[in-house]
Amino acid sequence: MRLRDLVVHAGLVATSLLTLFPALWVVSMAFRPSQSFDTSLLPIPEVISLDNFRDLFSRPHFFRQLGNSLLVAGLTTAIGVMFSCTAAYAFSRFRFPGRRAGLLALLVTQMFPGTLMLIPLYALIESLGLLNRSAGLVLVYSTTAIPFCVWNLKGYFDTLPRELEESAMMDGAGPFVVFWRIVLPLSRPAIAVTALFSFLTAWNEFILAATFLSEEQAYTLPVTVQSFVGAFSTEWGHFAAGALVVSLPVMAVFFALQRHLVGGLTAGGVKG
Amino acid sequence: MRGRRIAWALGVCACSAATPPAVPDPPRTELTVWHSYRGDERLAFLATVSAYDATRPDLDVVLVAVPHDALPDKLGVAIPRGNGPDVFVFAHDRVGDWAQRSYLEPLGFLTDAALAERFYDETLSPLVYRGDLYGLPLAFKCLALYYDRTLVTEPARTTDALIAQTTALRARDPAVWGLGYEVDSLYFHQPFLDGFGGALYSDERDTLAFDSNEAAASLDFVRGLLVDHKVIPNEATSALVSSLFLKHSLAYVVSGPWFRAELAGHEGWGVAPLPIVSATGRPSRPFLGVEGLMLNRYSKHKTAAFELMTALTTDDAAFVRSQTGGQLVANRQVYLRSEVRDDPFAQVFRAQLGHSVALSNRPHMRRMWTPLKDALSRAIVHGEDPAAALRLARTRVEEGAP
Amino acid sequence: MPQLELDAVGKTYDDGFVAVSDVSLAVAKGEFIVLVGPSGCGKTTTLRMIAGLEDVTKGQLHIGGRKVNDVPARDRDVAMVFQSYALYPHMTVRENLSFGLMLRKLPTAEVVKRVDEVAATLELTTLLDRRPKALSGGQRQRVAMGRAIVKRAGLFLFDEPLSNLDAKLRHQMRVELARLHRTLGATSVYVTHDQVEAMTLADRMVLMNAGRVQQMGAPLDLYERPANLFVATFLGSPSMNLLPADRDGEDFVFEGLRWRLPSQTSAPREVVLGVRPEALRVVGTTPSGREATLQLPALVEVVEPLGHETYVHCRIGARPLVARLTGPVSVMPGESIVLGVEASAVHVFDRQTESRCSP
Amino acid sequence: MKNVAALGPCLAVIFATAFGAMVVDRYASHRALENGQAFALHLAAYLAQEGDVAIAQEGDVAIAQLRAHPAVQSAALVKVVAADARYPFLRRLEVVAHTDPSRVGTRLLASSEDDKRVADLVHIGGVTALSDRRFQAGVGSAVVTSMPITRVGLPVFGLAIGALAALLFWLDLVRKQPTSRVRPLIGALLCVGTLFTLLGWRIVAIDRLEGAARSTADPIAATFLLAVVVLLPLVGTGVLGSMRGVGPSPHRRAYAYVAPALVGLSLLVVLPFLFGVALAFTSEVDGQTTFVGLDHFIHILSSTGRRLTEPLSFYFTAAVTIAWTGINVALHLAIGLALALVLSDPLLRFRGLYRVILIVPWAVPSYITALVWKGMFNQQYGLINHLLLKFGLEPVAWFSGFFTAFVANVTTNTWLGFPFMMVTALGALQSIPKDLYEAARIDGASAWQQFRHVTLPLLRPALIPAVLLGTVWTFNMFNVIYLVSGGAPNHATDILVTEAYRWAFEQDRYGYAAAYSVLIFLLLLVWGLFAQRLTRADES
Repeated sequence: MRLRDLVVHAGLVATSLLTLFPALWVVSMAFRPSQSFDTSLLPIPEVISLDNFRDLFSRPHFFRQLGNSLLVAGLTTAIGVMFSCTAAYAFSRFRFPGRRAGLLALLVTQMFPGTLMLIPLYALIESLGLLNRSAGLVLVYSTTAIPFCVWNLKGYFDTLPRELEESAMMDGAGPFVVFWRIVLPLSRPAIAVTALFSFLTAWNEFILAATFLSEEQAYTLPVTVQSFVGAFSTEWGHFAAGALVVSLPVMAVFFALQRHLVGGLTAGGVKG
Repeated sequence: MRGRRIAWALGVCACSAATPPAVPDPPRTELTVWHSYRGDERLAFLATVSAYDATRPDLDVVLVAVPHDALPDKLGVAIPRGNGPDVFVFAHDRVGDWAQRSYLEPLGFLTDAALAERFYDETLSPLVYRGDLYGLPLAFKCLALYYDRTLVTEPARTTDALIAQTTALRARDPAVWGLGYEVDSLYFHQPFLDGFGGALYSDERDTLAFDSNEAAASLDFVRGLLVDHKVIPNEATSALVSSLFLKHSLAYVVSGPWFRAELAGHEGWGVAPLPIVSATGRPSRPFLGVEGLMLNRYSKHKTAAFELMTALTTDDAAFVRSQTGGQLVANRQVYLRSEVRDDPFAQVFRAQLGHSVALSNRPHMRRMWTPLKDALSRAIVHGEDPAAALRLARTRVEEGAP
Repeated sequence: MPQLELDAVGKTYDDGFVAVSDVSLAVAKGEFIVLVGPSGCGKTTTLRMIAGLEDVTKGQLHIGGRKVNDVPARDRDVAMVFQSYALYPHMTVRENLSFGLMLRKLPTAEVVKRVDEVAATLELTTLLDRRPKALSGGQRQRVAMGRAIVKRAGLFLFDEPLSNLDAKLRHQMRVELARLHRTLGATSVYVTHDQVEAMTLADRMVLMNAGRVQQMGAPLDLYERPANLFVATFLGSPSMNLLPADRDGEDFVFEGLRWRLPSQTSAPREVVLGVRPEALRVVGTTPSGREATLQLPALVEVVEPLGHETYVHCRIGARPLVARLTGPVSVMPGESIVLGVEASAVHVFDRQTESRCSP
Repeated sequence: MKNVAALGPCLAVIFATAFGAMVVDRYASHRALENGQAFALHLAAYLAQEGDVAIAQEGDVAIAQLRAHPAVQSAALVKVVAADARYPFLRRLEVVAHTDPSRVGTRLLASSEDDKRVADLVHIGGVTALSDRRFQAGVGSAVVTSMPITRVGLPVFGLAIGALAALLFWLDLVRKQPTSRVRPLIGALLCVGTLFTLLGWRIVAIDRLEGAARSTADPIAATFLLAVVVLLPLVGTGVLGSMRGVGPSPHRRAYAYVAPALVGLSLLVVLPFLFGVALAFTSEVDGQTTFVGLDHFIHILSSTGRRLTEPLSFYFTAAVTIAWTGINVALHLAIGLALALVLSDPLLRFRGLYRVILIVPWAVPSYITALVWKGMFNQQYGLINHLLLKFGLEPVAWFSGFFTAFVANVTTNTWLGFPFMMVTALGALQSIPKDLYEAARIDGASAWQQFRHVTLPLLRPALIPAVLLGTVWTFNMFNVIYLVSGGAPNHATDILVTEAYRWAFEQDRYGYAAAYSVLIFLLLLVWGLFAQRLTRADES
């Protein structure tokens, strides 16, 4: 290994440790039998026990809730990415009246603090008859994820050479074929990032989920995890175990997606 | 001991789960109950509900555990649209707000004296707002003094004794601290505020009175504990306090019944009533919070719901909650049963109940926390003039008045 | 019937910018048309309108006798080679070549046959399973060309296809293009800003500027009889020397000199005289009395010997002038020389309208 | 044709505005009615010279009224009987007099459903004690003051606004000028119209709660919601159309691509947002919502009587927020980009492993990790001070000073936020062809020059969204501040959104918090407009 590689790896290992270190407390709390917050100097549990995980897994409907979470996050990702792709493509490629306004509108939606949105959102979801259903959550989550997804994809589409699409049009491809066979395959990195973002948006959210869902078997996992927080005290052991369980699928999703973050996808397509 | 209790509660749950719900007639009434109980409390509550459910074939009680922080907001959006639960469990301090918004059904016309007699008067009155009763009390929470038996043989009865004991301890071993609680939290400061003769309000009309000399004196006193006597650790969060206490590095902790859950498996601790403030000779009375069963004003089955509420507050149900859930229940008879009578923990808190100040259930109360937290932090932690800090908090509270 | 016909075609963008105005052009079957002009002159826009990549906002466009103003690109039966090649980076060469055929639902056997054929013609057979990023510039260029050929379209469009190649490769590809055109005989419209490409490839050349056609015709015609000052200066390197002059009867007066051009009596009073650098030659060091030649006393400033020819940059009064002389010459910077030009080689343009006056 | 097409949205706006205003009005008079009731009862009590008696004693009599709109239909005189002396809040009531004579003499007992209904009737009006003698006066005034007040002001006002907007809109189209000066005015009027609509919509929702006890189905609310749902897209097309004519356009495909996302957004984001804006002009006291106009805004912008440079003044908090946002985004971007550059090297070993490790802060719920950071900053037992001591430095009371508390917040948020930027940059980096680097290397560019002149310019378009949105999110990043420093010391490290949150959830003043949120929104909007100019350059 060359010296430069050594330096790079040393730097990366150091950064990784810095990144992991605070999270180690969560691990430590999850594997301690105690329910108190770990304030020790180093995140090393004195006794290792799986009680917290056992308690967590034996909670009623736990696996059902895990399923709900996967379903909601999965659907959110699918729907969010799908609609964002089309919208971002239009924003990037077509010049139509209202385009700039639309883009700004997407940005603007992120500007109003969400804290006051609860009441009207509830009323809306209720009037659509989607209370207590995964569909309601999927609807809200995918729309809240859309602005970033659209902007991010649009930014990426902007960097894709337009000649490729024109070339496909000359080859006899209709707009949909161009989008599907040329644009989307070339945008895999951006789509991967967008998908991860959508997934996380849906996966960790609990306030809306706790408000919209009124049956424990309909809950998503973060709602259950948040139930460990009480008025005066929190079952930190259970919470930490839950937090770990919640974050594992995210890492798995990212691990699966990250092979799409491969270099130089558009290389060789166009010159200059 | 604890394991057996849980096993028993689980058994009850399992039985109830086994009862087949598939009988279509007679038409079953479904009652929904929202709560935010966790751990043993949840199991106990579940057990009492299931037990009642089993006796009522015409009834289905659906329990929904809602995260505590999300519950008020969820109620706030659901009840006005007719989607709320029939019955829910929450602390009494929101009763005024909810009554004003007509979320709650007044119970004064449904309750009789016999039912009212089940409960300590102290736990009933916080649920009364403008002359109407809005909930049946399940349990109460207040602060008491936990102490470490390995460090303290006899818990201090007065603040002077406490200072003397803890400074001595500190002198012997500087790694040991004397007293632990969140000094800048109004909830925890209340005992001293009251002990020094201060109060938040001077009357029933929410006239602010916390910028009094007595209140300032209480701030000075705690500042003394923190800075002069150095018996309180800096930045004592509840997490830090419990970890110090578990390491036998803290003699006293001011905390509530929930603290016992964190001491599971820990030996050598005791609970005592909060000390008398030596400067005034008055007992330090903590805030009292009452968890009540409340009836949704828009419930479609108010009669059935009230019957459920009555059933969940019987002495027997309360006993289950007390034993399985470790709750400080509101029923007076329970404290006479041998299991509870012989439990010093329950008895100390019951005694403390007699020396407590109910949190105001008026909406105005919720505006007090943050400004007073600032005042406490300014005066106690940063050493600013207590009177000025309190006056500042007063302006902030008044500013909050719409 | 012309294969391609543009009838007063124009393009105005949404913001009001007029990219192309009133281009009319008829291209016969098998003809090779080159659109040439400086960047931004509208030649690429014209090409893209023909391709169907830009909307035609004015006039009519016919391909193979069919009006195609509103026909999408894919239905126009045209093939296009892009300046940047625009190869699909996520497809192999074979996929790149067969993509268009597949979309037209041609039978697989037919697709394979055509692709192999074209690959053989363009010497791409060994590269068929590579991705574009594993190809050299020239190879990519050939793939791009192959993609157009494989379609057997009625009309070929080239958008500066050689501009990304280095000089040597460009020359080579130019020759290959010309050969290809001869063998395929396809009707082609070719856009370039390089006049050498234009002159060498074109059957007919269309010179554009500022969205308008300046002149159209055989390359040599344009060179020899530029219709206006723009055409005159655009074609030829170094470009034509321009000398503003005033007409006084049969005489043209400029910089204190007086030329007699009897054939130009119809010219307006204010003109510009144009002299191609290669029309100049050195006639001596002092003005001589020979009538047949127009004479220009000039001060040499720079001499650029290129071997087979020499550029002599000189000055008449304040006006710069370039002469392109064959072979090595023996003038030195600082020297005063007299340049001579035949009267027939002088182009006369109206100074106001900038259009040609001489016949 | 154009003009006809434009009429649709216009009519929709008129209809909706008027309808909204009507509901607002109906609601207002309804509330006035209630106020009337309450007033009458208080008046009665006053007449009886018993003061504001809250608790009825045995032998007292009370007026109970059925709160049925649009008018008071029944009233009853109820006598409080058998109140237990120990429990004054337990009562039995006897109906002494009633507008429905058949009910006189009814005993109110909890056991029977019928009595329950009457009991319902009693509470709604509230129970106020008064003497027999004054009963007639009490009922009389109650009925008088609670007569429904017919006012035409609001609906007419709404109608006028809608009509004016429609008229201007139409004129604008007829004139066919490419740009028009009246357009902002139309926009403003449309906004007012929509505001009315939404206010009305909210009131319908509140109305439903009152009806909920009696019936769950509310045809008015359903119709109205439908109207809103249909209306918004109409208004949307109207606004879009007004920009460049109406009618069939060559842009149909673009609209089709954008529509699903925008319809979803306008429904689930824009509607609630407008609700929030409407809320900002109201104040809620004791469950009663009143319109307060610009009071909240004036109060906030006058920095609530504080010095401008004092914590809790709007301007101080805004300055802290801007600093907070700038520093965080810069750090996120720098760290994220640096890591992405390193991790995008295809030859790097364990690349996947590093990448997964480095997104851990994003993956683990921030509620707990933020508290872990708070613990690390603990003065006495935190790891950071422990390390400082190890290196011979003085331990720091992190949350006692503004600067240190700010640093603690920023550190935590940087840790939480860089993975997002890293992942986005990783994605964006893939759009840069590697041969450009080769070209740059051949040109003799150093690594830094390559980054500066190749990577950065090419990354710009792809990274701008992340930076733009990252800024907005950080501006509104409430969790970290709330959990780590909690605003300490003395709210100095609070940012605007935590302040809004405190007003909403600690002080229960949603209207005031909404006004705060609107100001936050406006600040960000100005920034967004500015930022959009930056992106414009990247597109052409």
